[in-house]
Amino acid sequence: MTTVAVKPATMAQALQRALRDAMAEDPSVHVLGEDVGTLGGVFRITDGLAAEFGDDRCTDTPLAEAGILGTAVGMAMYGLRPVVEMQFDAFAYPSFEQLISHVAKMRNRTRGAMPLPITVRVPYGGGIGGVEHHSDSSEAYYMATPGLHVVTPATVDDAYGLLRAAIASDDPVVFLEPKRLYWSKASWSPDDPAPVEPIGRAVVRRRGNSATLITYGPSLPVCLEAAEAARAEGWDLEVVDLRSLVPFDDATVADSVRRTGRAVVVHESTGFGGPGGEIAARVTERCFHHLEAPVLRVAGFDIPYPPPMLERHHLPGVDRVLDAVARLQWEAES
Amino acid sequence: MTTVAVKPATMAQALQRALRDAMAEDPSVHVLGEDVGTLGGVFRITDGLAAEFGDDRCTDTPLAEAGILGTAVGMAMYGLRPVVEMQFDAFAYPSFEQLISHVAKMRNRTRGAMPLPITVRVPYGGGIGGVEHHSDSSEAYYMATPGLHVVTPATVDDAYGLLRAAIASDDPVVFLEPKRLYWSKASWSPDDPAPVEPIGRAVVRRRGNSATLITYGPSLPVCLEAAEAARAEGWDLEVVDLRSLVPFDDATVADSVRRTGRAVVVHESTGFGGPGGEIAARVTERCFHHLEAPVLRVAGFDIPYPPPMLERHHLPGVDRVLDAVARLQWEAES
Amino acid sequence: MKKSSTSVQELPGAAADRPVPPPAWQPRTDPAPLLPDPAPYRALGTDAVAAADPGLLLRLYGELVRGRRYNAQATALTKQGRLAVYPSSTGQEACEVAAALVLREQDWLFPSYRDTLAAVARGLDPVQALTLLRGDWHTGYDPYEHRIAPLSTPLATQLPHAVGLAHAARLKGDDVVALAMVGDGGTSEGDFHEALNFAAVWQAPVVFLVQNNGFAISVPLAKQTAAPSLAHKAVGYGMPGRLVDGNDALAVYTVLRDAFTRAVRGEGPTLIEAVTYRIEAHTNADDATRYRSGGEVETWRAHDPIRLLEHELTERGILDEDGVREAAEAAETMAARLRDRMNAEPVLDPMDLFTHVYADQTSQLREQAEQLRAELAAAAGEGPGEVR
Amino acid sequence: MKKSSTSVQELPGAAADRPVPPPAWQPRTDPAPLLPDPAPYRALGTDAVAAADPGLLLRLYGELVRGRRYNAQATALTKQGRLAVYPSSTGQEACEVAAALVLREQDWLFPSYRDTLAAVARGLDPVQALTLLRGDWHTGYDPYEHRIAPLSTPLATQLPHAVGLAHAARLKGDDVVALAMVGDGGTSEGDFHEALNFAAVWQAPVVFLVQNNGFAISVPLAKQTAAPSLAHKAVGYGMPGRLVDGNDALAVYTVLRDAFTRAVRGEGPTLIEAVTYRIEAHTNADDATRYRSGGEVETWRAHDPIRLLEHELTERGILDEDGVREAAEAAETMAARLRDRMNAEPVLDPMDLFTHVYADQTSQLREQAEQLRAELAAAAGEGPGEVR
Ligand SMILES: Cc1ncc(C[n+]2csc(CCOP(=O)(O)OP(=O)(O)O)c2C)c(N)n1
Ligand SMILES: Cc1ncc(C[n+]2csc(CCOP(=O)(O)OP(=O)(O)O)c2C)c(N)n1
Ligand SMILES: [Mg+2]
Ligand SMILES: [Mg+2]
Repeated sequence: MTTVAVKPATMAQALQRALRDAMAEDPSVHVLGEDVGTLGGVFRITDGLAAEFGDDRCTDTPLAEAGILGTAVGMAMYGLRPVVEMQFDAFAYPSFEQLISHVAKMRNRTRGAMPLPITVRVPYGGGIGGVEHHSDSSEAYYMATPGLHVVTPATVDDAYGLLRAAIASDDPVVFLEPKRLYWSKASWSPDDPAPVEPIGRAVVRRRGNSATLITYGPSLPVCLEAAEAARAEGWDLEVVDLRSLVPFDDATVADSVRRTGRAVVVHESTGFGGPGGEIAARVTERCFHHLEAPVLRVAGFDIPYPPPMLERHHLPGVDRVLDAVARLQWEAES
Repeated sequence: MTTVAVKPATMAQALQRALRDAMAEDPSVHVLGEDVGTLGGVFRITDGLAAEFGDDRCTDTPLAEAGILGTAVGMAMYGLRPVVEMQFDAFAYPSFEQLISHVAKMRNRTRGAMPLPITVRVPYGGGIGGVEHHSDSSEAYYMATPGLHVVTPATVDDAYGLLRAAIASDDPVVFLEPKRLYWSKASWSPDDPAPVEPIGRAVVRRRGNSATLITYGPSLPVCLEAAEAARAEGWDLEVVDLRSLVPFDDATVADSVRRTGRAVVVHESTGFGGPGGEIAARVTERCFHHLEAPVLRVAGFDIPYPPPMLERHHLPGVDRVLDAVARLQWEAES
Repeated sequence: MKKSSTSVQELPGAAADRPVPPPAWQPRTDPAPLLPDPAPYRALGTDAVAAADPGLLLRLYGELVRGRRYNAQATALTKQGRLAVYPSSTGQEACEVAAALVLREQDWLFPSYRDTLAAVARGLDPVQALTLLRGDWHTGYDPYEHRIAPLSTPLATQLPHAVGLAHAARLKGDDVVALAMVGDGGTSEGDFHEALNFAAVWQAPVVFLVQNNGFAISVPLAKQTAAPSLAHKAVGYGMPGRLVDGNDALAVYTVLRDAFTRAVRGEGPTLIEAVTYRIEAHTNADDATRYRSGGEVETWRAHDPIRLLEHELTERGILDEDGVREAAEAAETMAARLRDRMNAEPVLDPMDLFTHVYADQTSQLREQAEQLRAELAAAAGEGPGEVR
Repeated sequence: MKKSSTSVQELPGAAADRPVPPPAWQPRTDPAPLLPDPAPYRALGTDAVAAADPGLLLRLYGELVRGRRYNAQATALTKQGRLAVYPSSTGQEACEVAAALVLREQDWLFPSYRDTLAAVARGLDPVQALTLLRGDWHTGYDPYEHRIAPLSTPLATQLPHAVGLAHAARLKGDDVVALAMVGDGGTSEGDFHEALNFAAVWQAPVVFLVQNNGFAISVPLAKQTAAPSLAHKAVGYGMPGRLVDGNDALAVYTVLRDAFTRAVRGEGPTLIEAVTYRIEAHTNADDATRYRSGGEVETWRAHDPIRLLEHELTERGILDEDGVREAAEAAETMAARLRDRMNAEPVLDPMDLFTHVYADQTSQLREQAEQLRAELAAAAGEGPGEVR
């Protein structure tokens, strides 16, 4: 057994490496977007790709998101695997028609003859002090669109593994990158990354018996911290990281909630009409007689994303998670 | 008391009349969209408006939905009340960026200084034999966008009243018109319409004790029919018509479910990530200890809207509603 | 004085230096050759006919006649309820047919909902071409078989697809041209703009054919644009704009072929506006009398693409009465076959709804498929009857 | 022969009739006057200076100096963490200032995120102009006070707003012009296309000012467009395109004023491309050395808008050393005030998050506001401390 140098890497680095490795392995992988070439992207996720693979493989496009995704559709029709970068969450909106009416539907429309293996990378969420339009959590839109996979990593390992899986997928994947975790670090070896797991599997990040926190992406660290803090209150919380919103891993989630009997869904997206409703509803459908309390939700408020100086009031933090856990009708038990 | 001639009117006629009356009463109301002028719209909802009020009040625009909504924003900034027609649900998608990033946010952005009293009329849903892109139920996208009101009538009366209320609202309203109810008829007097109710109130369309069907728009007739059919099985179903998805009338819905102890949410939109998840989750949060069974959902499948010849398999029909009611764990009771 | 200064404090005194003019400006492309000619190009009635290959002229003629008959048949089938909807290209056959004939085997066609005829003229089975409009599925053919993208209903959205495909082919070193079709109304969409811009920046081998048929449903061109012509839009992207009589099949073919030649040579995209007219209503569901006069339609009927070509070819002795009759007969045969086949009920499997949403069915879709299967079985058990 | 025939069966024999030419085609607008001149218009160094109002020239100068200082101050504040981000318009002050000065009181400005200077030069309090970038709220001012739309971050989305507003004003019979600002990169967005098209079709009194500063973040113009110039896009909409040296304040002012005159006269919109250069990085967060050479920047520094005007005015004796000093001092005073005020902590009320989402708060938002209020109260009770 050889030992590999494992040193701390950021999620941004792991994502960059995933793109690089995918491009090196498969000449049909092409990266395109605004500023992805010479600059390496505003978050530097595509850093070095144009230099290594040339402008034709990593292309600075004109500034037009519908055009980027629309031309990616055409490239995919011709057998390429485009990886599109949207610069920020809210700047993906101009491409919605292409996404909803074509990217999500082309395989179905053609009875499988014309799959579109496109990965749309969307840096999403807040907590980085961004001004308006730079911190939206837009996953609800993608989840409501059949034909798309919707994936979001919360760890450095998953950033690499899930992005590789997304690019390898024959289906379109909306790959949501939690901006505020870009600089989160973990021991990770680019030369010996964990095996690429298929898309669609949730993972239990922390075992516990009292209640299940169901979360993903930027809220995973919050939930893990809350779970640690909860020990002081006598709660042993389980934390499930969904990783994939579509397909949804009903089995892993329901297994956990059946065991614990209580659940809180935690995400940064607005609550009303956000992912939490779907998650709470399907958990309840599957685990009703195991539930000691309704599945609660801790989410961003139902407001436009706040300006930087106020965003901390909006973002679900440890205290809000603990408050929700406290409302899980523990009295009933004693 | 004078008697008014009450004769059958279609929902389409009531909508047309609402536009006409609003334009007659308030010169700042302007209608714009594709084919809304000379043609009167592909569904004839704007029939006669250009002739009566002139092309400047009811305007055939160039064919560009983002441009239509974007110019409507500018018109509203200058004090007009634009009523925009999107020709079909899926053809509103090009205008999403304007809707999400401006229409929904302008009031908040400017601390109330710049409200945008825009009504966006969107004919939605299927059941009319429309080909691809002509039958989408896109309400989940709108619901997930704070700053918008999302309203949908299911009756001829409400078509008039809610559209008047939408146009009168100082907030932007996405006004979803159930296509397949356009030609539904009811006794309705254009000269003595029911008083305009404020947006945000659900209504109980049928009283019952066994369980609550929570629905809106195109699925209301299905639910009423199911409720009639259910009598044969011994179920006395209550039917709540939401009318407004945002704001959501928690009080009316929760009151009903607390009374009946069981609920099924019925809509045509896809299930996963659709409105039903939010509705089921919030009902459960509020009524958990009154529930004899989990809130179930009957929805369209999680697929792109089917071609005309297959759509009947997709649309929630009476049998599916009854099947869901049957699954509400009645055994537990006996 | 310091060499680089951004702070204004250092600016006073700088006035003594004579400021230099900006880096020499020059247009990135010479605009003159990009501008369309002042009037639509016409070939019929000019020497171009004599110079043209008679075989091509007869092929164009045959396809025009067949195309007109196809339109008539599809319209009739719609009236009989055999199609959900039909947007006819009657009057526009010259564009549809020339588009199909100019394509080489390896080239791609990107049709809009109105362009089933172009697909059929390219060789697609008409029944497959009409699947979307019959309503048994969204696309009735494998796009790779004839290199025809699915008919696109959301206006102008197919244009960036064509650009992307052409660009990809070029990157792969393949000699492939993409021909993208769009209507006059579609040129107002943002996707039109973005597609043309990408195409020009990438010098993609793509040809944009705008059929200006005078209307977007009820909206006349004057409410759609104030441009001198739609072809003038080309200059704003740095590509040539060409204006052609869209009812003159040889002219359309010639202008398209020139654009293809440019594309193949690596000279980039071309925008072509073909001036034509939509003789029928927008679709069978539309009532064109609400927004246009019969007189206008008559004027255009007199400039009918088939009559134009037939007259020319007959006068020049390229086509005789036998040829005319043969073309008509061939069209009738096609129509009869189409009618028969469309009158047969399509075989449908509702389970298809779940089969192609994803490469691998999700557990959710598996559950839903099971539900429908059970419902269908139950309904079948109850004897013939609809799922309520 | 029947008069109106769509069925091909009736066509044989029709060949005897000579088909008529199509309804006479003519361009809907004469394209010639729409095309921009072959090189950017310059006023400085020409007779135009002598013809100009010296008062205007001195105002332009004063605002340029103040504008440069404003940019420097905002950049400095960003380095000190007082602003979340600052996109500087250093080097582009001539465009920003001319845009502000050409506006009459009743006119509207539609700025992008980079155009705070134009707003300030129009009279907006700089602290209010910088609110978005400081991060205490999205928009720091009442748009109706100075008729300045909120700074728009989603590129080109403000352009249709300007068109709609101008159109509405015209419908109401008000003499109002809307000036919409956008960058070279923004011209690639679909919204640019749709806005210009609506404006031309409606003949709306709107002026589009494109600041072509060479880059969209890192992407140079050559990757953005292949057009001869951005001004050439105008012809595709049927409006005049004008090209101007964006560092020549008098030239920008003059071209804008001409466009305003057209708009006021009901002659419709104009597209202006001002050729300028972004001297600083895209924002403080950007590293411009990754994508461009210092040499290029130096070339443009030498063509500095302030130096250009100062030199011209000094040479002509319109401006003397006192004038230069006074302008610098006024700028310093403004900067000092801005610094002081921006160094004060803004007063924030988190409950504002719920106040303006809707005209009437929904019950859901009332509940959520209560939740936050309780959290804040609890946190306050615990003594100073963050809501975790
Ligand atoms: C994005 C979008 N908006 C609206 C429609 C509805 N619609 C279908 S055809 C049509 C008119 C199209 O006109 P044009 O582009 O001139 O093509 P033509 O029908 O004349 O061939 C409209 C508005 C659509 N299909 N797609
Ligand atoms: C719709 C949209 N897409 C992407 C962005 C991210 N973005 C901000 S500024 C910018 C470059 C803009 O370039 P340009 O239009 O030339 O204006 P400049 O910054 O040079 O003033 C980009 C891509 C955005 N703000 N909006
Ligand atoms: Mg047309
Ligand atoms: Mg720029």
